[in-house]
Amino acid sequence: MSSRLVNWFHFSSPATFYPLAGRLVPIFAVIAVILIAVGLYLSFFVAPTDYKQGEGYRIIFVHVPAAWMSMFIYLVMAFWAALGLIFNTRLSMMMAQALAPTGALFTFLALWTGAFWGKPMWGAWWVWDARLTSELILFFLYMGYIALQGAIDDTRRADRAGAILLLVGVVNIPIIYFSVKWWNTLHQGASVSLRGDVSMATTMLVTMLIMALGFWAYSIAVALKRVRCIILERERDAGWVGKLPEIRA
Amino acid sequence: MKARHKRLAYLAVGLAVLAAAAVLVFQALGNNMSYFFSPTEVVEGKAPRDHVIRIGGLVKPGTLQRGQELTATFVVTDNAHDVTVRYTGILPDLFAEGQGAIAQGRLNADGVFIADEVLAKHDENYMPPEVAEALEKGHQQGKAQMSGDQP
Amino acid sequence: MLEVIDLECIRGDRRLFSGLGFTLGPGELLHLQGHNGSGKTTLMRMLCGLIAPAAGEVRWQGENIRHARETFHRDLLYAGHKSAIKGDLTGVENLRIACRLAGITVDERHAWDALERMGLRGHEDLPARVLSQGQKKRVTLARLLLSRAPLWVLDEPFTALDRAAVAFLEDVIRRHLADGGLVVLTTHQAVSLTDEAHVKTLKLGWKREGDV
Amino acid sequence: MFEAMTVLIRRDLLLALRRRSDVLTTLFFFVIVVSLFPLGIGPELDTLRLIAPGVFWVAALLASMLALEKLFAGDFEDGTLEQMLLAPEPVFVLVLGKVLAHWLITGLPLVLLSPLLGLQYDLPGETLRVMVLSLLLGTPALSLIGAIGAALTLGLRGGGVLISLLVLPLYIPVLIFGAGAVEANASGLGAAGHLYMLGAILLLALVAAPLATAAALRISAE
Repeated sequence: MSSRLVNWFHFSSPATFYPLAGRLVPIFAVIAVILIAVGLYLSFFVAPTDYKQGEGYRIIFVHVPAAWMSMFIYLVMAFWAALGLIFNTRLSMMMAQALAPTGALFTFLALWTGAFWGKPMWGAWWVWDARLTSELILFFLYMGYIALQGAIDDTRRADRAGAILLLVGVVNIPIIYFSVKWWNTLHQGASVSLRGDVSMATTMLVTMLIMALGFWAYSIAVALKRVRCIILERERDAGWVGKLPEIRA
Repeated sequence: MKARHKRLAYLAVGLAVLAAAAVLVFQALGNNMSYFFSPTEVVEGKAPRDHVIRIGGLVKPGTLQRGQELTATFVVTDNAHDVTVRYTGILPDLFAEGQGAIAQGRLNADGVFIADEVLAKHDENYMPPEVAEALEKGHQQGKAQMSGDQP
Repeated sequence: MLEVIDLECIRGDRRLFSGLGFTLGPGELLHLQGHNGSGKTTLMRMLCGLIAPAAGEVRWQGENIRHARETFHRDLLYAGHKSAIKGDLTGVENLRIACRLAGITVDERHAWDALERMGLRGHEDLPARVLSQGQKKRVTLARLLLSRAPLWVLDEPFTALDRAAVAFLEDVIRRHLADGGLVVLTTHQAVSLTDEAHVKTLKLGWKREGDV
Repeated sequence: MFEAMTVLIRRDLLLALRRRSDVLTTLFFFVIVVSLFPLGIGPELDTLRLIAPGVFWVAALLASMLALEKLFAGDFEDGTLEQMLLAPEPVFVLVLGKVLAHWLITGLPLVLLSPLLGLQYDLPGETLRVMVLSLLLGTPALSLIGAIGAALTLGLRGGGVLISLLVLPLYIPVLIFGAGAVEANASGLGAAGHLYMLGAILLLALVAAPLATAAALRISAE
């Protein structure tokens, strides 16, 4: 992450960032494909059966990384938005915009896989539990951001209005989380376990981490690809765009 | 400089209001705000009688009795007090004696909890069966541990 | 003293102007010229701080208006295209509220007086929605009579006014300039005011802008 | 210091007085929504008592949102908003005035009317008191949070629908603690915790929401 940040600070001008992003996209795409392929292989064929949940638990190898990404991407978007508002950098606003669909996708994936897991494990497709409810609200927040961006024609206004919404949302997420937690919860407090020590077998943990890294690479590749499109669309009148080989061809 | 004083005044007022909000949150934390109760709280009569509540704890080993037509009776414990739960329906896969469970329903006049829904508590402990067996053996001495883990 | 340094404006995909600069001192009037869509209104809103410039800065009394917003706005009166008049309120109410919002308290008698001088005698107490376009404009411009702000930014102040009102308004502006005030205005009408000696002209949208 | 703010409050109240239909629309919306539920669910009092907290709070939430669209729209169209942004006062102070006036016009009447409607749901007196208190703390927070959405969508096509999409997820904590307070009282659990949380949310919104709204207004008016 840190090296990416440094790069983006350095290449904060769209004209220099565009070709750089172009070089990075295939690299991250290949990493994503390899990691996700390995991760899926591990999760379906290598990881041992859980002693309690049997085979059904394997969905967590998609579910948990997706849930991580859904929250993390929102934070990253809010970070870009704050950066854009403070330093008035166009590129960071574009990054926030480029990440939104991926974040929404992962949120949806987390909710969907969660439902499939919840039915056999908990005994219900959906419970109005803190995690689930706040994840659902997170999905609404993503949708709100995307809709607001779509409704505003002027890109500058769209960027800044979206940024404010993201920041308001990021303040609200902990509040939302704690409020739903108090309100109704499946997992609160007095849950008791006979075993307090070991948490997860190494193979399972490694598999999950590989999947998470794969999702990371996928998110970066897709976001960079999308930001390239956004740059082209917004800078279509700038001189350097006209000189690009793919535009001239 | 007047403008700066004014800005400082606004800042002070804002911070004071935020501090007041924090105080209120701490006040709120001192109150029970959820309908989730432990068996101890139920036995002590802290749970409302005529309201849907949730109770959670461990399913006491050896207490699960399956009656007719999917009716199951079991005891939920927090190792201090016990509450008997009656439930009619299909228990989830993860439901087992010695495991955490959460039941939603009402207390009847005899202090038996009539559940509308039973959910198995899952935790973040995933492991292959062999490891689990080994662990179970290690715990045969019956040193039950309580830990507030989050999924 | 109003200083504009190297101002650039981009609206949507279009660069309306760039490298624009001028200074305006006490007693001076800047006449903004340009065809429709050349960015006159945008420039005025930028001078007021309603629009952030893409590059460059606007300075009032030597300070960037972004940093000394409240002091600058105390010294500024802006009359834009929109009248800022509520149809459900009377002329007097509208005028008094507008002044209070701008930081001046005006008692009822002065408000009546100002409206009367703007030629609205007998209409002060009517809901503004029944007034004609020109009468509404007069209510808006009555603020000029009560304002203590040195810098006036007036976007098309003469439209919809009849000849007598135009002459009166020109007089008000002249007096403001004589008192050491500054005025930035646009107009499509030929008025004698803009031909006088102390008037600077800025043409937008012509081949080279920024030469005052 | 709060001169410009009080001017705005008084002006908005005066405008509401001259155009009462806007105020009444919101109020009637609330009354109708609350009264529709018994018709849809049936007159069984046990059920009605059970759903009352949720119904009242959801209705209050929708009514508050219905009124939001007009919060800044009038000032935006006639140019008053420009003058507000050019006032020699911090914009968030003016925003606070606007929101306060908006709550007095659309929120307070609804709070005052709620105990009367609560009788339809056979709520006991003590619960009615808690409901009024929860609405009194919660509806200003709704107005404050909603103002951000109203400012962001100012002048956009389909602004009304967009406001709901932006604002409703942010309303959820208020809904949870508001309805929770009433329900907790009805079930004998004690509403204090929920009311404290509502108070905390209101205070937080009081500080943060005007700042965000002011920033959003600047962007929308550009």
